[in-house]
Amino acid sequence: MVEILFLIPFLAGVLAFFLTAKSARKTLVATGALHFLLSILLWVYQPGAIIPAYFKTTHSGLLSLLVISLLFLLISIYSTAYLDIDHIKKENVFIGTMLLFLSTMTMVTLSDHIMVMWIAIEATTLASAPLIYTHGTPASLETTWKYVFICSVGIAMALLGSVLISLSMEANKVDVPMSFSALATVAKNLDPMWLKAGFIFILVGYGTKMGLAPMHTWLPDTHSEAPSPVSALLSGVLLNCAYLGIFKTHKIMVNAGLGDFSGTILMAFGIISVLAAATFILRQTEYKRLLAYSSIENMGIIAFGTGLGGLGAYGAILCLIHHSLIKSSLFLTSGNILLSYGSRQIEKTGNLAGHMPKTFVAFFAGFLGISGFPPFGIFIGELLIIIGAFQAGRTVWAGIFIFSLCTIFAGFLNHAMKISFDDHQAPIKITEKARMIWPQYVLLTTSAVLSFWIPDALYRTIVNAVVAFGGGF
Amino acid sequence: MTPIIIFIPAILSAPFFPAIILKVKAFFGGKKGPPLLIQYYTLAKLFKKGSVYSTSTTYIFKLGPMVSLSAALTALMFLPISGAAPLFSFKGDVLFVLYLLGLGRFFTIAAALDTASPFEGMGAAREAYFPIICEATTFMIFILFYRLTGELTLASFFYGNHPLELWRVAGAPLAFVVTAFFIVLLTENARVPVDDPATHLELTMIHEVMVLDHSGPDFGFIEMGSFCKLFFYAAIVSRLVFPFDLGHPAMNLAAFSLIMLLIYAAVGVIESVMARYRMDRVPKFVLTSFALAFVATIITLEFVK
Amino acid sequence: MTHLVDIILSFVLLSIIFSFGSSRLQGLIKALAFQGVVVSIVPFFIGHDITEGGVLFSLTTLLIRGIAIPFYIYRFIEKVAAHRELEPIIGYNGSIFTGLLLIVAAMAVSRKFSVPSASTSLLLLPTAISLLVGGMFLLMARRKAITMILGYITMENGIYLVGTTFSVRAHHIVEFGILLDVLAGVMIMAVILQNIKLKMQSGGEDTSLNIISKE
Amino acid sequence: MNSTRAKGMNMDLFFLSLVLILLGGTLAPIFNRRFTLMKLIAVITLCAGCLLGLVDAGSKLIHGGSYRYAFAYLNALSLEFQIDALSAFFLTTIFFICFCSLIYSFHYLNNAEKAFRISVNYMLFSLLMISMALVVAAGNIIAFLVSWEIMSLSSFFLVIYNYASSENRQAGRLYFIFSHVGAMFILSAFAIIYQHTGKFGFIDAASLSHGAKLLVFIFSFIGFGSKAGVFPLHIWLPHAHPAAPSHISAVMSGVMIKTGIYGIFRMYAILELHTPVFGSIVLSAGIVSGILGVVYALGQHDLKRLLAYHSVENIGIILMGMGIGMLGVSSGKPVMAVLGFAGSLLHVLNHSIFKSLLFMGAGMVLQKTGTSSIDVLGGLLKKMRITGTTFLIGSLAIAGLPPFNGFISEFIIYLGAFKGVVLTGMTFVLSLLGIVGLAVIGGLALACFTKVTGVVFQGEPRSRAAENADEKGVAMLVPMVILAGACVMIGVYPEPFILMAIRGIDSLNLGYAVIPLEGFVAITGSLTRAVTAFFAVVLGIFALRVFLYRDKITTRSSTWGCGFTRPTAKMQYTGSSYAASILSFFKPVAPLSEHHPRIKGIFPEETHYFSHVHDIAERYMKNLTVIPVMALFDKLRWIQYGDIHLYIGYILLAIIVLLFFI
Repeated sequence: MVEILFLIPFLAGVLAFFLTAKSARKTLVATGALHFLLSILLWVYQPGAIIPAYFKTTHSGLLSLLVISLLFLLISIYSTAYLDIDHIKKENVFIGTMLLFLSTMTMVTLSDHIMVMWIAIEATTLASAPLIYTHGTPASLETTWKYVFICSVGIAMALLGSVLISLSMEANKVDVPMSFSALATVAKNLDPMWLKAGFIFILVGYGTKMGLAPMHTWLPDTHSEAPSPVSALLSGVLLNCAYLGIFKTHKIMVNAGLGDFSGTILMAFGIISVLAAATFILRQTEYKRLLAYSSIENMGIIAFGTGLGGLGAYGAILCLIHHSLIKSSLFLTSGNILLSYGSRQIEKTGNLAGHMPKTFVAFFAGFLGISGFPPFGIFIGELLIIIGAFQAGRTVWAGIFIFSLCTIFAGFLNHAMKISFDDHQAPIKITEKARMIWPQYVLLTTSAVLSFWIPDALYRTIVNAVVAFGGGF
Repeated sequence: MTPIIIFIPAILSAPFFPAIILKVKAFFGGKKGPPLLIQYYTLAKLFKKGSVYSTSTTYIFKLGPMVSLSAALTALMFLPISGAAPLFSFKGDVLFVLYLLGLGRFFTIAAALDTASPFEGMGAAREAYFPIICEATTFMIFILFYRLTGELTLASFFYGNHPLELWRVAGAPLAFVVTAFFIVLLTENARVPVDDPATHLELTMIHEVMVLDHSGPDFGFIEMGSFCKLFFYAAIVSRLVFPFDLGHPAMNLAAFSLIMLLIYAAVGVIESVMARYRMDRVPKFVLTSFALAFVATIITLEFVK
Repeated sequence: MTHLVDIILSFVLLSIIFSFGSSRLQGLIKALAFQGVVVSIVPFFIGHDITEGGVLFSLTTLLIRGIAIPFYIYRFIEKVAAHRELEPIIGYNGSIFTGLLLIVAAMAVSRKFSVPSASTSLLLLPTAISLLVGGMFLLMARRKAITMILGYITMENGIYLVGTTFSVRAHHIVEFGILLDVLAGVMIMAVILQNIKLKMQSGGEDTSLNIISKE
Repeated sequence: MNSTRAKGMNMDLFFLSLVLILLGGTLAPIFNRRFTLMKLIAVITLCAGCLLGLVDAGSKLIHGGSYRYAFAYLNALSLEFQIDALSAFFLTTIFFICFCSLIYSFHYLNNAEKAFRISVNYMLFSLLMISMALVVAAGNIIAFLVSWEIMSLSSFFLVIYNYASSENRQAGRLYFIFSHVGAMFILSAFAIIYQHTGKFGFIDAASLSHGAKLLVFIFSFIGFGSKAGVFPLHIWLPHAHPAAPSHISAVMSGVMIKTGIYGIFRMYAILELHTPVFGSIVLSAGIVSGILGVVYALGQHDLKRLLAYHSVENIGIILMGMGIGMLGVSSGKPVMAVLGFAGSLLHVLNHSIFKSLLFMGAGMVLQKTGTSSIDVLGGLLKKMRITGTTFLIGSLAIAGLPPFNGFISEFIIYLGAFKGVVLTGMTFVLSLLGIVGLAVIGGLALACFTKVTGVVFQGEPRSRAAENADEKGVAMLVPMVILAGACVMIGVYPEPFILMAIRGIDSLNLGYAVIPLEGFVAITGSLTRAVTAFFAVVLGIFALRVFLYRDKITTRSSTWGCGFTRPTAKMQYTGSSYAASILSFFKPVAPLSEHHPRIKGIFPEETHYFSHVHDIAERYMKNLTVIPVMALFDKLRWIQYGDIHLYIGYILLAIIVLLFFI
């Protein structure tokens, strides 16, 4: 019955195309709420799928699903307020696409078959393209072009990767369904060479989507061009979906005894991404791009942790969850900033603390959370990853990692303080609406709570998800 | 009981010795010079007078003389004058004494700055500057003594024939120490070639300019204080140059007084034959004392090993 | 013994070279169509037992790859009246030379891989690789967006070749995926392209394509 | 929340106090509508919390033993806390100073327009207190780091309390970056421990290999040193402390930077580094920061900056004591070890007392005159008798003069160092340098504080602001008096405090049987006697003075201008000129840059003079870290300038490169 979760938003999305803006909004929030409810139920009952060959509830999938639906609900609420101010011509189309986007992403989290997951991820690209194009300006058009093109090429690689994995089955005449769960069990019998090749293509392919350097290039433009709720979705959720693909493939590799191979590659990409982020954060001029690069950084951190295994893997999952929460809240806040200052330039902003205290709190708290300060979860995640790195004896890697983290923090701090405290006289365009504040607060509070107390079910799920990589304690 | 018997006369005789310096200088100048008891007359005169206080001053101005005098007096209590046992003595009293003198200096400077006079500030700056190097020297010397004796009290260094012990172990290098300490004496007590108490131009003074505004009994205290301070250093030097214990306190005392006369005379001679250094030269001069002490320490270590 | 397939595939290789060398869009599209036809019929010639499902898929693919897409793009060019010139970033001679190198390299590389059903054909893997990399080369070496789409399709052909011919029990889901990919990909790209054309009347198509934005 | 309680319920008193403090912190913003009420509630609740904590810590210190707690954290981890004598000692200091500065804050934060911000200030202040307490109580890696980061965080916000001025923002930025990088170093040090022990606790960290120990110690020394303000990692300190409101500067400079010292102590304890190299590192670092700190202090024109640099100096002294202790351990001299460590710990307490006293004094001056620039003040002692006097006492204490507390700790460190002088090799050389260093520091500190008291509080006012200053605000005077009293108290009767310190170092497990305390008691006793003697003499002289001045006419007139008849306040010796000659001696380490237009013509127009002492650490830190890093990353920026063809190339490149690894 799990299919319902992506069917409902799909239908709702199609429906929304034919609705007026007002009712479309209602549909949006309603669907979000329903979806959230359903995914909670899914956690409780964990039902089977109608097409078990294609769909299955996995631990990693459940985690992402919960994050997705929580985020979507809050973002949809924010959007209703956002749309009041930032006028969009075809609002029902916008909302409809958002719902389709949700359905495709839900599909990613639930799909177990390699090809189905690939199709789902491809679908996310297609669904999100119109969202990025929302404003219809030449710039947004260019961005959309870049996004679709680079991602398609990447995804094509992933496709080839999937094919190669099927080849690795052929090579050793392994006869099981092409599902992650099945392959993970028989991983030992797969042909290592084709498997490695497959992993590489899948990593590069999904890595492009996930925003690992050097394939991250579409990400900054997209996140800065898209309307803030969309950027929040992209950064908070879409990246996780792509990561899910890599994560599951990596699991197969580990089971096949190729964990070192895939792990090292993951770590390498992680480090490169963090360094790349550092490079562009230091002298960044636009705050939305800044946040985008910080997403790249966090994806790097997550990849690094996953590659490490052990404590690192556990930390990586924590980072994954908390990054989604905090980063999406930051993007929503950036929406407030954009609407109130009317510019993406950091230069044009300032004295947020004076002009919009509530937004400032959300913004600065988010900044602190994202740069790994308690009481937010990324702190503990990074802590575990770094300790894990030392534990695994990867001292040099850890050194570079820490160095880049510090650099990024320094750069980010400069910009954050500029935005929050620098002098700024010009009047503010909007007043702080409740609906544009408390979704962020909810997200941040969730992160804060989760960094001190994790429900047992959640904890067990996380541990089960990473147990293959020797995760947990 | 002996400590008191020694201590009281020591204090009382402190104002006497500076007269020697004046005499010697006068002699060199081919003059008769003031009477030997001149300083006593001065003190008496000052104690009789009243005082004029600057409107700028606060209670610190009055506190200064008292504290500096008390510091000097207390310091003397720890010193085995003429090798006799001191009034007090405890582990590390050396440090206490040095820092006590520091306290005295603090208040002298504070009192000077209290008057808001640019000249006194100038003097104060110098008074704050040069002793820093002196302290380094002094500590260097005491490190050496500690290596030699393993004790850290003035008594253990200068009581009875302990100085002799120092000479025995350290030998020639101790001569350096004596020189170094003599330089310290000149600096700490504002004598030529560091400072010229007899000069006329306030711009070139250190100690004298700092006390310009003091008058009457307060000024008397200051004078007394500086006499005691000089006495303190001179007494130490005397113990170093005449390290013997003649058995009987009286004889010791006699010998001690003789040596003291000689030391003060030496100071007088120096004041007569040397000119005051330019201010920016003074640090170099004082640093030589540190160098001496340092060399002495390093050399002696060879023997002590 | 040289397999029949190899003969066809060698033509495909030639078509790659040709596409590298052709200075005009039409030529490129023709080459593309040819590739599309070939890659979609190759499965017939490889000695698998052919299920009717397989046949169905192959025919649809033939339809889409060999006819629909090229035709659509041809029409598109007519509509937007794009300049016929390709404006290469890497010159034609250079491209051809690269193409030759590429094929040689592909040959060399494919020696190292042991293909499950290698018995059938020698050129299969090299062609696939050449298509793949050649497609990417076009992506990088030609400035026009339309050319980039063509390159993308070439790449897809390569993937399709691998996907259909090497996995013996052809997973229809795989083929379906590939189909969806090329279809959806090309469609949405074309749509965007159209928009670009409309938006940027001023500079014409090219401006939208060597777009340089901040990092 | 399973708290394994060790000794009765007074362990929970600790957490109770923290809860109370937290409560106070949260109440403040709630009541921010009613300004005075809010301040009352906040101050009272927080003070109550501090007192409770003080009592608890004190009793723990007296009863000794170690109290452990563990709280389950994130299902698999745990937050462990352990309060042994060392922690208790630091806790006592923290709570005492915080208590005083809270009282002070009641009248210091008197701007009713900023009610809300002030309430937030109280909240953050409470967070700072809690985190500091938890840092010194932390019993495992995670607990430590969480508290540590929260401490940095809250103090950062307190530094930028007045964010309107760009200097403060700059200061906060600098401070935050430093503390984060420091935290990262600490984290990696801990990570290395975990790598070898496989535990999040600090237990059996001593089993590390020597190389690993060295690495851990260096990392943690850098990390903790940057918090404590060890040269050359101190450069955030003279910016951050002046920026913060004075009661916060008092706490930051008084106790917060001591958490760095605590960290070094703790690492030493858990690693059991009984080889000379560590002692040598610490001692040398101490000497350098001690001397340079005071030299730079001498060159400052801003009162709070000057005090901040003195924190660097005193941290240096503390480290010297620690280093001497370590050397004592490594060379098998228990007495020397105890002297060194005890002196160091006692100086922690002493410095926190007189430094916070001085900052409060500076705060009073700042609030009443509106400036903290030394050379425009003057003559304040007449207007602010209590402030001036307490400040004077603080100055005497910080200059290490008897009979005040600064002298006591320096005295003990001296004794330890002298114990080291009889040894050979490195220990001898370093101890010798230590002693001379201390002597020089003492002299310089004296010079520096005669400058401060002389120029700020004595002489004639140099500006209007200084002329009509006053000292209203009882709440600000009371803590200053308390602290000044403490200075004298410890200075005159040091015995209990030294014993406290010695008890504090019990938990360093130096691998020696507890050595008899008689010796130390004897020393303190004789110190007390000596001081009493001195006081007796002073009294005697005073009596004599009274006697001499009976029925005498004392007249008042203007200062004798040496023939110059029309003196003005402008003619007074300024702080800059006072320090100039000494600074010239230290030119190599403290380059001085001067700006003043040359005087020309017979009737030259008004001119001015401005001098600035450069902190070489600041200079080189910039050239050696910031600029290279920036350059490196700027070089990397070409990789993404927006050409989509290039981007496709990256994807291809990634694949081709990876394929080589198959």
